[in-house]
Amino acid sequence: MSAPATLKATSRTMVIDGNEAAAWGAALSRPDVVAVYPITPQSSLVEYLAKFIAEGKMDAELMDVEGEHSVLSVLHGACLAGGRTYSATSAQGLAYMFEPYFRTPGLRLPMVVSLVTRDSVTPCCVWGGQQDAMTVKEVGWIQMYCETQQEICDSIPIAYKVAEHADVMLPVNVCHDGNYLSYGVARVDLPEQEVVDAFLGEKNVNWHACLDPERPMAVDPLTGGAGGIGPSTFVRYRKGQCAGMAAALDVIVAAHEDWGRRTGRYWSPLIEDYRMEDAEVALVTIGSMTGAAKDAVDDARLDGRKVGLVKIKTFRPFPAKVIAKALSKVKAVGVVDRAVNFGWNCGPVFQEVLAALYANPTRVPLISFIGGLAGADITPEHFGRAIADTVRVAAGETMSSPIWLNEFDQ
Amino acid sequence: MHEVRIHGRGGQGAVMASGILAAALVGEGRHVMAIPAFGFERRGAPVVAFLRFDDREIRRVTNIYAPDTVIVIDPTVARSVDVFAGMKPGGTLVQSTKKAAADMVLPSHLARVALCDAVGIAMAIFKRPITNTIMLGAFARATGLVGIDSLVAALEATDFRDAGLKQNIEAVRRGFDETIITQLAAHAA
Amino acid sequence: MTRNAPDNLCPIAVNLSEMLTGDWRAMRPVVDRDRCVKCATCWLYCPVQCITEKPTWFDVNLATCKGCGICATECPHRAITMVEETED
Amino acid sequence: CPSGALEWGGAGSIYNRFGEMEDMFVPGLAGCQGCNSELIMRHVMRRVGRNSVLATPPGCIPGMGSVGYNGKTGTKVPVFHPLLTNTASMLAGIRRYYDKVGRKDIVVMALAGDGGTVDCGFHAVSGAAERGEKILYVCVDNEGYMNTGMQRSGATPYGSWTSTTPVGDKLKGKTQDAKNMPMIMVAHRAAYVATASTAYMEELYDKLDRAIEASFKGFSYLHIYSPCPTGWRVASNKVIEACRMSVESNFVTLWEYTPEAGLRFTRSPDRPIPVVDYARTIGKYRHLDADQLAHIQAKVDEQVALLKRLAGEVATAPAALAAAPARTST
Repeated sequence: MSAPATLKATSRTMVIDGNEAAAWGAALSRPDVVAVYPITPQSSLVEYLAKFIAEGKMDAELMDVEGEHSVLSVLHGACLAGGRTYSATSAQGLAYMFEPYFRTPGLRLPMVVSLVTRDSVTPCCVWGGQQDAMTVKEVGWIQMYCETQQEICDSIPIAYKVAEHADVMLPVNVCHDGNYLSYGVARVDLPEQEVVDAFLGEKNVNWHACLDPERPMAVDPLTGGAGGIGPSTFVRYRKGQCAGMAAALDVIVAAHEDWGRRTGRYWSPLIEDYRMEDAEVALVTIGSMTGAAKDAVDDARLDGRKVGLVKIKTFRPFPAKVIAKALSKVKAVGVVDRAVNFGWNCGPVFQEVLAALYANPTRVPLISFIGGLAGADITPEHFGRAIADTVRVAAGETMSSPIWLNEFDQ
Repeated sequence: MHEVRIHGRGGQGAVMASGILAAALVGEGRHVMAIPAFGFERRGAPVVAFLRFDDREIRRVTNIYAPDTVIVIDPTVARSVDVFAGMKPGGTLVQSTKKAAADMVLPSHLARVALCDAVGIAMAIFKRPITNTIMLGAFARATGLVGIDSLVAALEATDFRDAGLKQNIEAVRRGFDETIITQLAAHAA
Repeated sequence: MTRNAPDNLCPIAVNLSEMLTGDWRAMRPVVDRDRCVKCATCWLYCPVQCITEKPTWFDVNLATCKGCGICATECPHRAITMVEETED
Repeated sequence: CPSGALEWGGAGSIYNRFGEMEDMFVPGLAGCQGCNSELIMRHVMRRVGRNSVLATPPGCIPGMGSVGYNGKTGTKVPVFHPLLTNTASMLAGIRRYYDKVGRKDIVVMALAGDGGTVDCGFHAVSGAAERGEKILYVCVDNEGYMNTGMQRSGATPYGSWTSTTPVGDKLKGKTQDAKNMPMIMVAHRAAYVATASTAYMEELYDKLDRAIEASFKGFSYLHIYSPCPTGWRVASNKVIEACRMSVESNFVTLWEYTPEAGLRFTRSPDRPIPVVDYARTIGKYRHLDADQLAHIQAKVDEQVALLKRLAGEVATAPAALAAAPARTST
């Protein structure tokens, strides 16, 4: 999405950081229950929520509980009772939340939780990185990664629209990079409340499973073991979860399209192509690193190199088909990650892109770049190096990978 | 694109100043990206904040390594931090100090210095050395890149925990009025 | 709650279990109607709540009685004895 | 009494009041023969009734089929498995939402084992109590993880055999005392805290009345001791007898607390029988030697002394304050 050259500020214009943008996105979505617990670099986000509720800007029940495990647990209860729910977490908080976190998609609870992404200990570190979010990519939550503060604000209502869609009914993590987006300040135009209300429509989050004396039922009865109908029952629900994930791809596209029609802001729902028409090599990026990468692509284009870029917005479900198509004509791909896939000794996004490209008839070389760990800055110069390496790989050179972009930063 | 780096100490509001400046620039139709350097902002420890603005969309969400302007809101932080690091030739220094330009050791590629006794003004207004908004006035005076009215409008939209709006408006105006600009010889053309 | 949930969403159950535990017993309580004064002690302590009230005595619902023997032990009037279940 | 005369007495009066009320569980629950937890569940929910939401965290209570099995439920009210660790939190979320939408008359409650309460679910119970979440939390204390094969929990008493505190040449049962959860709840100044035993059912019903009422005002905690015939090595028919002796020996004390009235005994702890008489009836204590028994007796005496001080202080404090002359510091 590109913005006009100059923008007139309006009464809905704010100049805020990503955490506040997320809090506004949440407030505009009118959750009934919000649970909070602080963790760097998410803390100011929950402070904003508490402030909004204290000031009456947000009519939600504020549950300031004793830890992330309970943050998600109180939301499970509230959601099963019929409430729309929101929270945010990061890194160690996400790790502590894992037990109810794993359960959320199985219960098909359509909640939205912002992940303010951060590197996880150890080594001890409180700075940005995407290791937390990437570590939970197999758990069954939808994951969308934002590039700008405005996109954070807009993506939260979009996430509710996706989560609560009858064909999906899955929880969504709206991810934004710790530090660079969480604390970075930029212009955000708040959508009008009526626009968000009309976009989200009627709320109905527990039609499928509820804890209500007016409709008594057992939620999550024990599934029997081998030698009975237990395992086949279990498979039916697991397949249902997969079907929800698969259905989410189209729902995500439609929700972004709908949002664009109402607000004029058309965010790329699954992936964004940048200068890919005639590109011979491509970078793949995710999150807030993308802007600097686009600047580097422009610089390379000025030098006569045909470089393009594919940004991933939706990482779960993985949009394998559109990625395979977008990268079907290049001669080499460089994937830039802000996290590590330990088992494969590469970046996790790299591993996913590699798998997606197996569908293409032509085999192209891929190279894994890992940067931005522990809050490191991935500058246009770093991306320039990644482009140069990818061009060399396209020309037939072999290169050992991963390449750690900040390895020699001082 | 114009890039600004703000140096201060934890508790002095360097990060808040970058947010206020960002809001003022947005009010003038600019595109802005302001990022604090990430540290533990303990009271007294050196702090850095970055801000870039442009008439075109800004895409990079990165730190600033070659600032056009450096704002130093604390008179002594330059003892422990190289405030001129990476500065572009022809750049501007906006410094809180009681000194005159002639008494300062400045890098040769600097084009302009704007000096303001921000602590003196702050003690008069706040009874405490809070210099951040004063130095925004100094920046406006030194560069002409933001209007004083826009700064005042941005202040009006800011939540101040420790000081009043009126005091801060006075601070930004006095910072603007009481800043002394010196064009350095090498670049005086 | 505007639609029926498909059976591959969240595991839920709305129908009651029909399991009965009467076949767990090795010993069966037998009530001496003459001794029973309807004090309800057996009812009070029966874990499966299988004691049923009759006109002049309390009896046992053998469809669910597990044969724990608490009723016989607790009966203050020794009106209940545990007897061995027959094999057929 | 609808038909025929009932002997007047404790059991009869409860039957008259609650006999006609609906058993909220299916007739067939797979609790062990003589299961005291099943007895507690059925009586508690008979009193609570249909306008409730029930959490049964992993353990014997759902294990016997209350949340159901293979697509059938064992309970007539909305029931769910929370995680072992998050019962009080899930309930708090349910309550807050219903309060927000004006449905304030629903009893939001747990029937939870001791493991999920005093061990890994403790943070959630403590947090909910600290915040004064309006829920009824019933802890069914069978002194260990009986459902998974009798492992020790923080509520397992000193000396007890469990499958993880076995008896051998080097170790002879649990070497630490039980965590006193009801007292911890008192320290949280919960809206209501009480202990109860199924041997004293009238009292249990009275406490339930007060606990339910308190659960609309704040965190309401009822701790019910529940001997496990299987895990404790007690004959199925002797379970109520075990309950009775645990109370008569002061191994279990019966009391209740509110922040307003303080702590009071609901059954006098005076003239107890020796703890050894109780321990001899319980198979898991069969191995205890004289020193271990003396340790248990000493802990029981210490506990009663502490409770008496608390009960006495609260009872006399207002009068004492009124009577005391005004003092100035010197």
